[in-house]
Amino acid sequence: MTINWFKYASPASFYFLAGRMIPYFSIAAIIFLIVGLYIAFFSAPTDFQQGEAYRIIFIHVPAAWMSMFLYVVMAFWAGIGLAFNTRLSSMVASAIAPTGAMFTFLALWTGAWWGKPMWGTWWVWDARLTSELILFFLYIGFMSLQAAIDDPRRADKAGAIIALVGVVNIPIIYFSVQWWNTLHQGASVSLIQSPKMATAMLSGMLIMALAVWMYSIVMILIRARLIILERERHTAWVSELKEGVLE
Amino acid sequence: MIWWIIKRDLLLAMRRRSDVLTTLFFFVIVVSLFPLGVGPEASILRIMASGVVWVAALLASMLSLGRMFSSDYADGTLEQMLLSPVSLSALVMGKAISHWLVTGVPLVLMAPVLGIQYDLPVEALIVLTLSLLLGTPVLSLIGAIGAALTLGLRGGGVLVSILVLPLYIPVLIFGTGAVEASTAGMGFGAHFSILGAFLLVSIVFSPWATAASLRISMG
Amino acid sequence: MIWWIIKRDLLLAMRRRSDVLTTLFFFVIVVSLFPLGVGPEASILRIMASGVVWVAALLASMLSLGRMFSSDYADGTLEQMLLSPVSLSALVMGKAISHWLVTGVPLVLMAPVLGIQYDLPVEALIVLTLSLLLGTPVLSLIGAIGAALTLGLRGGGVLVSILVLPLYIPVLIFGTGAVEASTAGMGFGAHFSILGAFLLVSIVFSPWATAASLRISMG
Amino acid sequence: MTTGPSPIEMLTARNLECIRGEHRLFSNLSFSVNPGELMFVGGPNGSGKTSLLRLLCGLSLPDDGEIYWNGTDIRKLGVDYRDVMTYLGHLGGIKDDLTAIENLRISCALAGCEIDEDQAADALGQIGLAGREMLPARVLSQGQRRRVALARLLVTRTKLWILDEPLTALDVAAVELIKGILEHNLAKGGMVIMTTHQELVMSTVTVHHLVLS
Amino acid sequence: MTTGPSPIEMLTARNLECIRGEHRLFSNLSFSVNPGELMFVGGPNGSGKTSLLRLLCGLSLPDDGEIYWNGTDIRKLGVDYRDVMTYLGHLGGIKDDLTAIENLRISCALAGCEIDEDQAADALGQIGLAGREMLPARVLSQGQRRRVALARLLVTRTKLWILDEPLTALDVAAVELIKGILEHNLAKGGMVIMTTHQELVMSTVTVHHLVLS
Ligand code: HEM
Ligand SMILES: Nc1ncnc2c1ncn2[C@@H]1O[C@H](COP(=O)(O)OP(=O)(O)OP(=O)(O)O)[C@@H](O)[C@H]1O
Ligand SMILES: Nc1ncnc2c1ncn2[C@@H]1O[C@H](COP(=O)(O)OP(=O)(O)OP(=O)(O)O)[C@@H](O)[C@H]1O
Ligand SMILES: [Mg+2]
Ligand SMILES: [Mg+2]
Repeated sequence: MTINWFKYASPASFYFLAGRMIPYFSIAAIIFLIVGLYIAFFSAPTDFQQGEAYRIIFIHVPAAWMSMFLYVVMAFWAGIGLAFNTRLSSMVASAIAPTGAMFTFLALWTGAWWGKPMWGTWWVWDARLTSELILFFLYIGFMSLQAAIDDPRRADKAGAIIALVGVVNIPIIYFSVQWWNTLHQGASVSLIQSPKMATAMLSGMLIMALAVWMYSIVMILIRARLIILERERHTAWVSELKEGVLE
Repeated sequence: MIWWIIKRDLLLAMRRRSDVLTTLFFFVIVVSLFPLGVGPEASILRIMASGVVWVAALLASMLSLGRMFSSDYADGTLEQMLLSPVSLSALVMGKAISHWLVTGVPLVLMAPVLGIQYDLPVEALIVLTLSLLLGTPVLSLIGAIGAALTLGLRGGGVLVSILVLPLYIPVLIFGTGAVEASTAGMGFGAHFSILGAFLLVSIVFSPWATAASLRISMG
Repeated sequence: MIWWIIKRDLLLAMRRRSDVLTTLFFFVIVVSLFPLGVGPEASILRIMASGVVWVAALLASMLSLGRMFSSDYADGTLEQMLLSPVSLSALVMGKAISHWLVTGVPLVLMAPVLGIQYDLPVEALIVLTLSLLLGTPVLSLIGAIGAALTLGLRGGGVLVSILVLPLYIPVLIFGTGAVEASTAGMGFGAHFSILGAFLLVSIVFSPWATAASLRISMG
Repeated sequence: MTTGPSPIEMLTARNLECIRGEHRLFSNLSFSVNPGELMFVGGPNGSGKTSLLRLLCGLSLPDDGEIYWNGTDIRKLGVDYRDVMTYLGHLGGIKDDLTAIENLRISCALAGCEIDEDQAADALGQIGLAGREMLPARVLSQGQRRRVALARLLVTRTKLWILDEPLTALDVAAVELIKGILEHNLAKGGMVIMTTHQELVMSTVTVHHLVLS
Repeated sequence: MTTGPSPIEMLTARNLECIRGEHRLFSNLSFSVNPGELMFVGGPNGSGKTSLLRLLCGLSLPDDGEIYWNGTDIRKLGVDYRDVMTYLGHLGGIKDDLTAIENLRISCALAGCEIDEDQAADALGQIGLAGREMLPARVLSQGQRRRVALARLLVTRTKLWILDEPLTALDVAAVELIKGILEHNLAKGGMVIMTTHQELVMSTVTVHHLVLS
């Protein structure tokens, strides 16, 4: 019986913890978003080469960063779930996937939108763009595999394997600009070198990145809560929740 | 009766929602692979575009032929179809229609989006889509014959492609031909009428040939 | 033990002699389709050659993934494999090797012949063949993971392509890259070492990941 | 050889022969089954029971001999024969991905008798699957899958039933149930031809035993 | 919880629970099987017999409870357990395209006991397939296919046999044959756990009946 208690307690306590954390992260997301957008559209100077179009960068770059970062986080939690059979981490991984796919799509879309004025075409088959597209397919693969499996335990584990195998793609995306000579911009923000861009631009981008980050956390927590409710619907605490005992 | 078959096959497809999406993704991925293999020069890509999209559609349609009868064969449903008082040709027609609805229609809808990636002009996009709309049902109908003939043979999945691809080729030639004619500023009406003729002929003959093949395979 | 599996799978393939031939025919037909879709200009064809051959090899390999475990699954052999005292990774390695022998090797042997049709110079032909020799086993090994994960899922045949194609793409890029580098007169050694590295990594990890996936799918 | 429709319906086999590979499974096999009669086809494994049943329902052709329904060769009858006959083979024709209800409704529709959701649920309930109607067949037990296939017998209006080992995987209660269903059909003037390795005692009806060897 | 290898070999299940979908098939199920003992698992269709057998052989995990072989959890034993155990499920693992001999040799090799052509032909002869050894399994009758799968029991040297409805599709003679094979294994100190819907009277050995409901 003691073992059972442990097994079921952790998603339950996470459920309530997440519920308490969501408002704070939402507020942070909104604040960062307002400040970031203000800098992006009013404070940052017009670029002398690219005109106003460059302002897409404030969405494009944070979205692209987030898309890769979320994949790594998703693979990490999925891997933990696979290795230690902790159901909560697998649920978190499943909760991350749609947000990750959304940002990948956003990066692709804003990139394409930006490409039209900059390169004169929506799309080129260059290494970074292609590998970002592969990332999108990896997210889709992860989600459709999980959707195709009815048994959640099996879905978690199968998803974990494909997520882990797909991690090889992340360095390929990141380093693609260095490995192949491409049309796409190289990394201009790096921990080792000092930044090459205007401070206002840089700070706007970083703040937008924070906003996107907070937003992701909020979305993931909300989705994780839904997944927990769905998966634990037969347990005592969920039925108590339904009857309002725990409210 | 034919509705029952269509309804059932669509139900089966919907039961795994991913099923419809996956053919589509296969199509998208194949179309996206070529530029990777060939290199990103836009001028070359534009020439290849209609060919690549058509070949990908053809492969996507062919890939899913395996599923058309094989699961019905393995679980004994096909036996029941042969013994059904309903005409086998009608049943077969139903299966071909649902195959087209599940695999062909999504491809037709997706084609313009992919064409944009290859930087095709708007008129070419429209012609490409229409040519697929006329051509993909032919693929499903012809494919049904091949799928029926190779039923129960090991390696059928690949055998079917040998049988079916030669028959697909005329469709491919006139489908891409229409797009090229329109890009070259010539009329594409002739190509469309030929595709239409293919469609009519295959609607008339394919269910009959498929039914006969099924009876032979099950004999 | 691994020999038993290889022997058995080859025996099964030989029992239907058409099986080996059909993958090959598929490959040949796909490669021959493109000039039909794209048009016969030799200069364009030469640029496309390596890409088309590689994509066709990739599709041929992928197409046959469905068969890798599904028949063993359907008739209960896979259950017996999981319960076998022999290490599952070894069994899986055996299956990947026989998959490569049946689908990969014929492609490698056929590639130079097809390359000639596309008017490739001799050096490019050799590089193309060697790149396939290094690359196709990787396709079989990675494919095994996808095939194991989608086991028993409806629409698995297409689902597997979504899972596996993104992972195939790096192999495709470096495989065609080698040919292009050699045509451009640059060294292709770097491409080959990367392909070799892919091969080593997949030999080490794929049997393990596939065995894990099989246990999950059968759980 | 056809002698025009005879007044009573009956299935007649004349001088059937079946050769598989090197083996002559049976030859000179003649029998007839009249309304209300049940025929058990017995014999050891591999003696040709399944092969005979497949001949009788028209799935394969005899190497010699003819099969008549009401005096007309079944090959000539075609659809008319398939209209009055139900065959259930080793394989159930059950789709893993469809629920029990969907499976039943579709297999009935294929057999030319459409039923609605309630009728299907009713039949499944009668055959002991109450509460499992909405489960996909994949998760059903072996015996439950078999029951889904057999449920068709409850709704079909055909006369002649050809059943290949219908009792496989069924528990004792289900065997009784099927016995009842068969008796009901026979009482209505139907005909049943079936194989089974299990004993099945049916006293109230005319029973033929055809033993292949 | 592991108590080190006990002197006698035995299979012990403690407080097993199995949940499928909304249904709790069984819970708090404990039993043990000693050398020379046979356990029949009975119960109506869908009561969880197959599910239990799959737990016992390690193909799936119980929702609660443990299974011990000689006092060690079978999950920890892994290969060592698979070395002493043979499972035959509903599906025979028979390849349509291979001959009976090839099928038998390969399934034995998979089970870790390699046999040569003569041994295989011998085993197939004993189980009543003399003359059919070289036929592809595709053309064998249902009962003959089943016999090919069961022939493994004649050559395996494992102690613990877990058999899911081994008698399906077999004729009376074959049932007797299998009975003999089981008795032989039990006499040697083996253990058998099996399900069946048919009666099988075994007087000379210790028989447990576990009935699920
Ligand atoms: C569909 C098209 C595009 C895709 C898929 C794409 C993808 C990416 C990705 C994955 C990153 C993050 C990588 C990193 O941080 O190193 C990135 C960053 C960036 N992208 Fe794009 N991009 C696209 C189009 C464009 C266009 C058209 C431009 C502008 C000409 C552009 C400019 C940038 C810049 C400036 C960065 C930030 C690089 C840095 O500072 O690290 N991108 N993009
Ligand atoms: N191509 C062939 N060559 C040799 N023998 C064949 C061939 N095809 C079928 N057979 C034999 O024909 C017989 C077919 O028997 P059938 O399936 O009708 O048996 P059955 O009476 O239904 O047996 P069971 O009780 O096992 O279901 C088998 O003995 C099989 O070995
Ligand atoms: N996902 C699920 N949801 C609901 N019920 C399920 C699910 N999976 C399995 N079941 C039920 O679990 C039971 C599985 O039974 P099992 O196959 O072990 O039966 P059995 O005793 O072997 O029966 P049989 O005699 O028919 O072979 C069935 O009653 C089935 O309906
Ligand atoms: Mg039979
Ligand atoms: Mg069972």
